[in-house]
Amino acid sequence: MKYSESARIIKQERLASDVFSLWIEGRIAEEARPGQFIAVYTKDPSRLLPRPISICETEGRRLRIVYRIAGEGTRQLSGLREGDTVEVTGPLGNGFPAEVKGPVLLIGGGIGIPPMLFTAKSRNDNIIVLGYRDPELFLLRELSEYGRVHIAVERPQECGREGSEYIEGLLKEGIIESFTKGNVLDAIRENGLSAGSAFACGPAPMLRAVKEYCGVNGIEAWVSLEERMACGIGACLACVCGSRDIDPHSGVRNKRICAEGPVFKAEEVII
Amino acid sequence: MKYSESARIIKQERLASDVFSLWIEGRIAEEARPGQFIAVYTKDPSRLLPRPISICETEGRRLRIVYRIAGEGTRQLSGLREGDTVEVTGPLGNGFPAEVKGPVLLIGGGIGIPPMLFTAKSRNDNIIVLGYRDPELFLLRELSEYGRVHIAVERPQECGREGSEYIEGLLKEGIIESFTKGNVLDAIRENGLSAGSAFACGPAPMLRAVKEYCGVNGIEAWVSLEERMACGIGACLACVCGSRDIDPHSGVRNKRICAEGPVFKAEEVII
Amino acid sequence: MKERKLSVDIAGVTLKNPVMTASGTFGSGMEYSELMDINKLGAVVTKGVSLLPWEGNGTPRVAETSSGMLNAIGLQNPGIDTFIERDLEFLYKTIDKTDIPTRIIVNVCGKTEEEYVEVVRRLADTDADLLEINVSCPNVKEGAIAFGQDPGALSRITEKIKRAARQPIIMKLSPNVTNIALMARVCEEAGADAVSLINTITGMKIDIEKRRFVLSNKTGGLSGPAIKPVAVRMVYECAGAVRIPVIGMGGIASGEDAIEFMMAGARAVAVGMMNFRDHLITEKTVVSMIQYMERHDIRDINEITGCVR
Amino acid sequence: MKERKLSVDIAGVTLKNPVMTASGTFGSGMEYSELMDINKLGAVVTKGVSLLPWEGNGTPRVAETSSGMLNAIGLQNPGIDTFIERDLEFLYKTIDKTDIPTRIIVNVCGKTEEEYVEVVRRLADTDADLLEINVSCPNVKEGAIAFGQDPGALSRITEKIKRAARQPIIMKLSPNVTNIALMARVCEEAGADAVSLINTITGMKIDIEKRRFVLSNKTGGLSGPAIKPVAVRMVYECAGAVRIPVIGMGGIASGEDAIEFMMAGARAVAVGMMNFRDHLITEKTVVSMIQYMERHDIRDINEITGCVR
Ligand SMILES: Cc1cc2nc3c(=O)[nH]c(=O)nc-3n(C[C@H](O)[C@H](O)[C@H](O)COP(=O)(O)OP(=O)(O)OC[C@H]3O[C@@H](n4cnc5c(N)ncnc54)[C@H](O)[C@@H]3O)c2cc1C
Ligand SMILES: Cc1cc2nc3c(=O)[nH]c(=O)nc-3n(C[C@H](O)[C@H](O)[C@H](O)COP(=O)(O)OP(=O)(O)OC[C@H]3O[C@@H](n4cnc5c(N)ncnc54)[C@H](O)[C@@H]3O)c2cc1C
Ligand SMILES: Cc1cc2nc3c(=O)[nH]c(=O)nc-3n(C[C@H](O)[C@H](O)[C@H](O)COP(=O)(O)O)c2cc1C
Ligand SMILES: Cc1cc2nc3c(=O)[nH]c(=O)nc-3n(C[C@H](O)[C@H](O)[C@H](O)COP(=O)(O)O)c2cc1C
Ligand code: FES
Ligand code: FES
Repeated sequence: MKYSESARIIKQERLASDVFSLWIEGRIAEEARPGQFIAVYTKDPSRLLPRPISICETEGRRLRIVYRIAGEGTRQLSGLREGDTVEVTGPLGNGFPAEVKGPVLLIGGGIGIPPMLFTAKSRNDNIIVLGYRDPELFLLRELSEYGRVHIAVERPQECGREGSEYIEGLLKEGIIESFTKGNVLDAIRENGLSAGSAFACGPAPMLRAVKEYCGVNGIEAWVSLEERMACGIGACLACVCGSRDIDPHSGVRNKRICAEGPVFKAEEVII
Repeated sequence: MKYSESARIIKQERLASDVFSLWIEGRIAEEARPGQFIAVYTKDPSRLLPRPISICETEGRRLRIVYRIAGEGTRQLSGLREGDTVEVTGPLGNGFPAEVKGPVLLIGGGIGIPPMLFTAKSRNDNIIVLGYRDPELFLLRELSEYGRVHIAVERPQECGREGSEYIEGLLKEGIIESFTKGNVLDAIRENGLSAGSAFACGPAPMLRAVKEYCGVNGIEAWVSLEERMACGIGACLACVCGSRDIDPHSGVRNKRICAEGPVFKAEEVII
Repeated sequence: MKERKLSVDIAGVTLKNPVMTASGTFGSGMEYSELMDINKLGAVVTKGVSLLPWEGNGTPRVAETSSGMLNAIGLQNPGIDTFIERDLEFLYKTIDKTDIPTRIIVNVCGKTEEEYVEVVRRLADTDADLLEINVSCPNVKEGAIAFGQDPGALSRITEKIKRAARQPIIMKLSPNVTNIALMARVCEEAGADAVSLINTITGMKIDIEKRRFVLSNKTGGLSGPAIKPVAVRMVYECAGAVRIPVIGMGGIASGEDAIEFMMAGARAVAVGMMNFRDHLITEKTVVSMIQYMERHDIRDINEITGCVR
Repeated sequence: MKERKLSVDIAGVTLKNPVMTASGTFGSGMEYSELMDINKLGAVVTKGVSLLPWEGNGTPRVAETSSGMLNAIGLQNPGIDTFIERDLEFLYKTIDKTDIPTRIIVNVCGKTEEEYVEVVRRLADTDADLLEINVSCPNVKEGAIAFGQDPGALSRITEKIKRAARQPIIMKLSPNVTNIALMARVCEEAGADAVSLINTITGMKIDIEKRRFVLSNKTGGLSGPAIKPVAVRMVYECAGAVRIPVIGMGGIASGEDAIEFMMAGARAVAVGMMNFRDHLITEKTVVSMIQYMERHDIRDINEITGCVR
């Protein structure tokens, strides 16, 4: 069941310089599964398309999203406060499969990290690999409660001397298992990580690399894709990705990310 | 000198069911004259034209407008709170003349009443006539401090028994000089009001009646006109009214309400 | 509360109310039926369907613009056979068989005259009540808009389709022309039973940071509230030029907007991209039209069609 | 900070930067000069001027629409003689006589070919640097748009004006046509020195409470951010069709928008109705274009003209 609702804002919080965490209340939360997303609408009548945002976690009737300011829509969203309302539709899409061969590598890159929290909370065989572009390690402590965490940071130099001490600290505290300068694939290789399955969310180049790595190493991989959306529910065919086979719904080699996805078996889609 | 500025809101207050009073702070106040107006812009990027609103009064760097909710723009304006900002340009237009033959009849109808407060404060020979559509007598007490006030109410029945007691009270208190069921012209006629000059602001039918009355009775009349505006400063020629003579600026029988007006000598314009 | 007549007649087919969905913004209703009741609508207009499956354009296929959007879906569709088996079947099952059921209008596209004709033929024995012929999609290279921008071609294709069609045909006009009233007249003369307008206005958006077109197709069709004034004007022009019914669309976001189109001359209206902003908007549009009728004591909605001249 | 070249060349006239005002939205600059410095602009384009004074249309002349506006001013103007004496005189006095002064572009309108020609003749000995010929105003009954929608008429009038004009001429094109690139080509072949586009798109708004047109002229011209995608597409099409410079406009609200038009092929740009929303917007547009050049290390703004194909 999907709902279109005016959700009340419970809490808005800044997690990093341009990353915010938002808790809202409504019916969507009760139906949500890890890997699904919601469509968020701005209050600005000149911006009409939805902003698709992954569900980061839920608690009863409460639902959390974590988002990066990427443009005017997310900027306006970050200005909303407790007690305000926001129009949302969801839960949308399919989510990550529940029955897969464990253990599961949960791979989140950048703003692909948030859905991994919901996913991690739903399993207990997680190996978590997180890729950050800089040392603002949002959601790290929360994720570390649900599995062993390896992190990769593209530009650790930005943290300076204090930063490297900070990472030493995380290692000593046991928050992270390993630290790699580079991307998630570097971290996976450096630590020789292996698993039964892999769930990945992040930028396209990362997903391509995960797909290839998993293919070579016999890991079943699922990836969460992104595309511009309009209806968010599978009706307009805006958000397609190429598929290996003819898709039964579309009748062509195209799948709708908002309906058949956003999570696809990596081998079935062209990333 | 005109200014385009982001003015801070000092106070927003409801005066009647759909009439609000708003105090803002900025440079415009210091230059404003009675009868001038400001252009108010909404925060909504889908609504781009200005909302022209008369200046109701000023105090140092503070400026007050009183407005009725007439559509989405004024509705949004009424939602702003102390500390918010609002984009405004002003002061615009010419204003009422200072040197005229007294005493002066100040005639305000409906939402044409607010500029009369500023005007009344600038003179001491005022005979004030206010027309209300219903017994929500906004600004009445404030105006009564600056002259003898006659009021006309179109639908006094809406006040019921308590309402008529209320009006009795105003008469007893000396807040109003007279009460007429009807419009401002009814009040002027009923009380046989006469004066050297008249300043009027209100709906077009009222202005036409004032023009005629004053013409017949040898009162020099000035009227404040309304029209849809775009630039607000005289550049686009959106806001014209017909003029008796060829206007020196336009070269045709048209005057710009935002530049040559909004206040015109009644005999010079076609209302 | 007095009886209010909301039903309208399009080429002999009665719609329970004047509100339809605009083709391509509602699929075949399947996805929306999870969120709303499609039986509340006058008609469901389905996404354009061609003879064989079409892949459509590359992504991105949509872009946001001020009070509107660009789309270049490129008429992706599974082809007429799957469409009849699955989509029409779904609609048939879902629509209540009442006195005036929600009507099914199938939007047809093609690359050649023959393709249009063949699609129309295959629809002959289906439950489609009306056919809308899309000769105005700006997002495919061949066919479509080429027919809609040339009076001669438009006349020819209208005639051929009319001959082949069992159901009444609605020609869907392109706003990307100098004189849309002329196009409506051409359709009427060639036998069209109705015209609908407007399809999207061709537009473009450039990503100045990446120095490339935002849409993979370079251009796309502009729709939404941004284009409403253009659509209202064109509906007014066409309604003044033809006797067949005009179906109006372009930026409708409320019952008030729908009334505006009807006053300009539309017999029925369609809600397009605003379905994306609010999945319940078509239902709400019907409700607020009824409220308008009550406020102004209008007994028959047809009274307002073309009342402003 | 490196030297950045912002100047552009239109038919042999150098503009200090590519930002101009769109005709009719800036008067002759007199009123704006109280709020901003017109010497910051590449050029001031004045309100359309005809031979004799024109009264224009009745009021209301403007209406707000989603992210745009409709106008039907109807080319009210005091006639060429008053214009030369007062408006050109004002501009002459106000513009700094520097190396590259802000240029004066006079927008010309008329009801007949002869009227256009006569206005252009009277401008021969004035300080006008360029003439923009408005053959695309949708708000007057005679002349204007009629010339802009018919290739034959457009060609003829362009030739005649070109013969009569001392200054280079810019033909201002109407978007209300099927094929705007064809119109640009017609102008080029007939001798135009540049084309500018787009003028407004014809639109309409109905007041459903009062059951009447909002504008006294019934229809008006739509402008503003709402139409930007259409304008960018048309600039792109024209720039691909002609060698003469293309001046782009339609909804520009920022330096980013200006850059978008230039990437689509515009040599210069004009800011129109957004002047009403922010009286300082033209100045701000220049500033943010410079910031964009710095961010992307662009040495010469001309590099980006037509860079996205
Ligand atoms: C399934 C899915 C899940 C996502 N989950 C998250 C998340 O958990 N956290 C997060 O920060 N971001 C997430 N994104 C990306 C997020 O949707 C965009 O960052 C956001 O829409 C940008 O909106 P804006 O108004 O700030 O930017 P603008 O660039 O102004 O947006 C303009 C338009 O483009 C669309 N758009 C822009 N970027 C993207 C994008 N990357 N993907 C899809 N549409 C886009 C917007 O929705 C809008 O319609 C997700 C995207 C998808 C498709
Ligand atoms: C010189 C002048 C002084 C005014 N002073 C006051 C005042 O002191 N208090 C007050 O309440 N109202 C005043 N008005 C009227 C006020 O401008 C409108 O009520 C207001 O613009 C309505 O905006 P909206 O967004 O609520 O309505 P909408 O109808 O949504 O507005 C749509 C557009 O129409 C314009 N518009 C609508 N009504 C009018 C109108 N009556 N006159 C001009 N433009 C209009 C709006 O500015 C906007 O551009 C004045 C008008 C003028 C011309
Ligand atoms: C995503 C999308 C897909 C569309 N697909 C079709 C289509 O397949 N056939 C068609 O005739 N029109 C199609 N259209 C045009 C709409 O039916 C409608 O004519 C246009 O969008 C204007 O209405 P609107 O402004 O309410 O969206 C499509 C529009 C959109 C936004
Ligand atoms: C109020 C107004 C008056 C206009 N007057 C003229 C005019 O006199 N001559 C002309 O060529 N264009 C005129 N235009 C068209 C503009 O110059 C411009 O082409 C159009 O508005 C698109 O730009 P914009 O969206 O930035 O406003 C006018 C536009 C507006 C809004
Ligand atoms: S956004 Fe419409 S199908 Fe996915
Ligand atoms: S609003 Fe532009 S001249 Fe008055």
